[in-house]
Amino acid sequence: MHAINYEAPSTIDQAVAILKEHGENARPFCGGTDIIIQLRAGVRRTSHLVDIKKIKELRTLSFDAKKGLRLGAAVPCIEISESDVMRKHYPGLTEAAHLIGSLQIQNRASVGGNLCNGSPAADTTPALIALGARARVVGPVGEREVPVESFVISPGRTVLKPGELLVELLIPAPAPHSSDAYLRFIPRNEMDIAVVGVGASVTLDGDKVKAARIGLGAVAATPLLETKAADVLIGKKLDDANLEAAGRLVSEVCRPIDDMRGTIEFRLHIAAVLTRRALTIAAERAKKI
Amino acid sequence: MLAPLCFAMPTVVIPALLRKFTGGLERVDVPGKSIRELVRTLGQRFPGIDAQLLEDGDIRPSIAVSIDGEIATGGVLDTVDEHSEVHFIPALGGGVR
Amino acid sequence: MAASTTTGNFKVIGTRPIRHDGVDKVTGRAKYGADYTFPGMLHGKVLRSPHAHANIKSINIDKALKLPGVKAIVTGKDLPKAENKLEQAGEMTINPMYLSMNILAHDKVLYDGHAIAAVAATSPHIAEEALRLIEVEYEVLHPVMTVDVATKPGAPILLKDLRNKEEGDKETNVAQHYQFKRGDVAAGFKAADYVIEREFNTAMVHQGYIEPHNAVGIYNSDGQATIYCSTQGAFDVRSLSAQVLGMPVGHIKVVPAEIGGGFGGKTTIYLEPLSVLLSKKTGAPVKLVMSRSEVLRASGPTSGSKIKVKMGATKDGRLVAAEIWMAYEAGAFPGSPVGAGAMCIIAPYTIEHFQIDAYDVVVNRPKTAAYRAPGATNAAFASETIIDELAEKCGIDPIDFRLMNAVKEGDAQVVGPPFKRIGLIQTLEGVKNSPHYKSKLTGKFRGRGVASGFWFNAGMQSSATVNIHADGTASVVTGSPDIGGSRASMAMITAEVLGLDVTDVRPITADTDSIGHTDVTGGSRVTFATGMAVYEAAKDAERQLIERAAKVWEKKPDEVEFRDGKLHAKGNGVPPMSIKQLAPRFPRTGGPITGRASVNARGVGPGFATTCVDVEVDPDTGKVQVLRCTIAQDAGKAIHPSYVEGQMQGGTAQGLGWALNEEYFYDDKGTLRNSGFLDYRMPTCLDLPMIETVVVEEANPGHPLGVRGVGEVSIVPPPAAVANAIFRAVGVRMTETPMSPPKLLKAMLKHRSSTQHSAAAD
Amino acid sequence: MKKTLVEATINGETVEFLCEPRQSLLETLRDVLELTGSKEGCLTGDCGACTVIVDGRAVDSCLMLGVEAQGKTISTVEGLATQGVLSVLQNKFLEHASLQCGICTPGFLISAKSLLDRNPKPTEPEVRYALAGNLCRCTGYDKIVKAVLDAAADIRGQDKSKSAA
Repeated sequence: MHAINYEAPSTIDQAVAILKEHGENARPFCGGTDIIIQLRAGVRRTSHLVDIKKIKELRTLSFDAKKGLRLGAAVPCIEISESDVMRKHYPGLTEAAHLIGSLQIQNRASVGGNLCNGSPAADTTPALIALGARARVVGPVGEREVPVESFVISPGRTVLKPGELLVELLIPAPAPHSSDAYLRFIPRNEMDIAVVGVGASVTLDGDKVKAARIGLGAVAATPLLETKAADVLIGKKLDDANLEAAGRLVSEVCRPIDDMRGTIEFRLHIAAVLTRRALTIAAERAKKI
Repeated sequence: MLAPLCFAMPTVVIPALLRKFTGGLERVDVPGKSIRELVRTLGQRFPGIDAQLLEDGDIRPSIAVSIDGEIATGGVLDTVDEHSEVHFIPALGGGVR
Repeated sequence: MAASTTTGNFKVIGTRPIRHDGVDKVTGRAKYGADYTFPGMLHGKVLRSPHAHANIKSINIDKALKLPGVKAIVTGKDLPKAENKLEQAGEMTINPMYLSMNILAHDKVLYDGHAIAAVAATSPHIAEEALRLIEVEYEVLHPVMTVDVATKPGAPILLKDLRNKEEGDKETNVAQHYQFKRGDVAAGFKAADYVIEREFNTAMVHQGYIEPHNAVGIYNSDGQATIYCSTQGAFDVRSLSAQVLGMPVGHIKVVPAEIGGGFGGKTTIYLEPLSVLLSKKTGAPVKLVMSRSEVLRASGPTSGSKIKVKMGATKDGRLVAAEIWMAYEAGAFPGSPVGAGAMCIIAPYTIEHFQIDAYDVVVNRPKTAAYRAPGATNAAFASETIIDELAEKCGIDPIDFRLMNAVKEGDAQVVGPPFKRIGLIQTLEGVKNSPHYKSKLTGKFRGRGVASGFWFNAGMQSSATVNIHADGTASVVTGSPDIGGSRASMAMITAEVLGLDVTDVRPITADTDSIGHTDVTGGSRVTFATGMAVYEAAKDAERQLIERAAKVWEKKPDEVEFRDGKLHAKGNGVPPMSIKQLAPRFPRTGGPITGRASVNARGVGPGFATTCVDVEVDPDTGKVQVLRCTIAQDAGKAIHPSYVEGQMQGGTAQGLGWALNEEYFYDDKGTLRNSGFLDYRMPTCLDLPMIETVVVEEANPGHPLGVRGVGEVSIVPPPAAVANAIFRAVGVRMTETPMSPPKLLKAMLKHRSSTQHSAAAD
Repeated sequence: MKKTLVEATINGETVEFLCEPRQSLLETLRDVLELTGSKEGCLTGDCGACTVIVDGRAVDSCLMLGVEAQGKTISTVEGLATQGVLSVLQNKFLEHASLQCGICTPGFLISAKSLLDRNPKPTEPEVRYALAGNLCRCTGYDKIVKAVLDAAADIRGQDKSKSAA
């Protein structure tokens, strides 16, 4: 690996200052489970790593029944899957965090890092999109909020400008009779990158869909928010016919590639299958709330 | 048990791809007390076949010799008796390095 | 559960003692190759080709040499000229020129990852940065990735001097043709009621050992070199490195470190000569360790293959004819295991009429190395699927069908000679009578499949010495690196012969100067051949003990016998003497006792295995889950049953990975796209069930203890067993490995639409 | 390259060491502190051979920087035995012949310890999930899973007898 510098500031302002000073040559550093690999492989040549794990605000996970969830960008995935609050209110996002890599990885990797890495196949991003999460970003010229579905602009690249730092993810409180689910397809039962990932949140009105959001991973250059299928479901029951239709609409918006993880044909098929399954699970959960 | 009255000789089984030298013959009885003698006599009867089996005066590294169902280890030095059955087969292992 | 025909009542053999190297390996003390460090040691890294096929026009190392910390750089020009001919080197035959070209490319790169230059620097990071500064100019050529492309008329030629006997002096990518023939194939098929013909394709796969290749080379000014490395064969590393470096064999000492898996992949050399070359240039010890990506791109995976099988059987389930064409990817240089594959593909069955044609084809992929029963798994995937289909046509249980055609003692092998005592039938019955096969498999999209496999096993050369210490304990020294618990077996054999407690025997793996020549740990040969040498060495020690006791008792040796670990004087009432009692008297009776033996082992006993697999298929995604798995294998005699089971389970796991998800995935430029454990998908703990074992013990008459060797054949049946299970689960015959979700889903959708059409047609 | 002074507690001992920021914790343990029990299998967090416990959590030491160890408490395979007495897990791995080549063993022992520290009564699926980040190519996992389940039972037994006493 080329020579690097490492700093571990304890406040957001310090972090932003360092990031600003080194611009394109600096990157925030959290779990390191992606960036260390990228630096070794030479696909990133970052010279300054800014460890954000010592910044309190970035390590806090807090839930409020009205305001919803504030998820610090540096909270490791393991703290999410071990949190009763998360399991109760955001089971889909919790599943996604629990699916990332091995326990060794989950003990280091964060949802924020997963998003900032900008991979189209990130497991937690479709789950965040389904929940309507927003990213709170602080930079040299103040702060802004970005909807998660527009955070990644191309593989490995995000809306973050030099000097900007993802501080936390803001997720609305779940509406009554609503819940979420995340499913990914991998060839093995662990340790793989999603071939396709589908996050779904469903709000029910009796046995009919009141609202739905679908987030898609690994089916395009960036994670996607799918709206067509979600819209046609509104006011309908989640019976086989409607699920079939939703699945078809989802595979229409997918623009996947052929690679060592799956063919275009396969990904389109799986996207529809996982959409049906994720919607069904989310609805089942919503009924119980 | 009485020895057979007929004069017995070792039998050499010819590998498929070398049968072009023996006019298609698969089994050939050849006199000889060692692999060296058998190959020499084979070469006299079927010119060219000995060159396929030998390199620098010994059995080619890519060929193994089976005597009575046992992979032999002595190359041309291994001895046979008049009832022996000898096979020339590809030497084993993961392949060539 | 075990079925045994091995006679002799053993005290130690067949028990399950703690392995002697166990504590070192659970405390982190065991020293593997990468764990060695020496004062002033430098670190090496290798520059590798980004192209699958290209001429090297120029290499400029000036910038790299200027980087502070860089001490030396070597390229192909630093290697002595090597001869283009076949030579014997331990287990395998080698071509010195091709071996040299694979260590460092000469004027051409032949695969993605082909070594071009090696750097030695004061830290691995500096060496790595230096690689980025080496400038190589390429003339990129068209990559030849498959046997189909390689054998097309006018295909690009990889090796300009490669010729084969049949094509005369014509440039070719076909290195070798093997043929095996018996009876009259046409007549055979006439007698058949059912004939099945299919084409199979298997992907190139890697052994997947967790420890990357490593080597520390120390070259002394007196011309003597020492290499510390993790290898399956220290003596082969020595002879091959001497070959490549143009050094006398006697000037190289190889010290085998603990080895983190090999499965055949560590029977050749990659980094070893580079470490010596760089040490010679710098005067310092140099350590090289491959990255995982380098291991996958540039070590020795096993061949992908294309196999066409046509087989015929009579209504009553008798196999009568087989016609087989097979071509294996050798990689960049000749030497795929296609010959072995051809000799294995129908080995378990008596078939009156057959013809097998097998071709060794060079392609722009890494040169293949041995992998557990090399060539046999590809072959069995094809033949055992066809066998299953014929059994189904005949309406006969797949195990009964195999039993009806199974080879037994006296039946001719594919290559001609008759089998001696073998245990195929016992493995088939072992599975048939297992709780697994007797259980009923219920549930949708679930199926059960079986398959059998054959492997020759190997003999070759081994040496051993047994030293009796002053306190009557012993050490047993061999040249076989311990890759899976063999030290324990060597100690157990010694303890059995000398009537010692197994904890009183210390097993040692020695370096190339400290023990006689010993061929690789491979070919399932260590417990068989090195075990034979250990047995003989212990017997030699026993003879000496008898002589010494005779001296002490002032008797003739034939008046003394050795029984139950004690020396007994025949006749009169002299109380027996234990080795412990005799040992202190060694000095006055002639000095220390060392038993010695070296063998070029004959009497190899072939191995058979039969595997049964239950799977469940996800009908919407094509994902296969293995629910249950049982393997029955003939060990001859299980010296340490736990490690025999371990070999059976490990080979089965590798076979299941091969079946389901493992594959080399190259893009159209010939670049390997999955050169890491993330996308080269080996089974994890969550992907496998417990693997039930049936250890068959059909004694090998060619071994004093009945041993056959158990290292390899377990990998052979699983891919076919999985394919047969998938057929029973969802009705499709898979003819391609890996049977990964995209491939299986595609096959299932095709099958559904066709069955719907035919339904509509009715 | 300038080095950083790091202070950490490793296997119960407070240690100070110098390392470059680009050196991983694995590299630091092996090359700087000569604790070579943790193994390198992939450097991408896919094989788990380098697993160590940092502040109570199992992590791949190849994906953590040495400088991050500042102020942390770390246990490696070298710290499993106490005063030369093997831990229950180590003994069970030997009894069940859970290792063949042994290169993955340190990582498996650490992952298994980290599981049993949290969950003394794991089911087979729980054990398999906890070990899914560790690759073994020799054993097919069968004997490893059995050893961990057996060790858990043993440890529970010991604790009972303790509490009984």
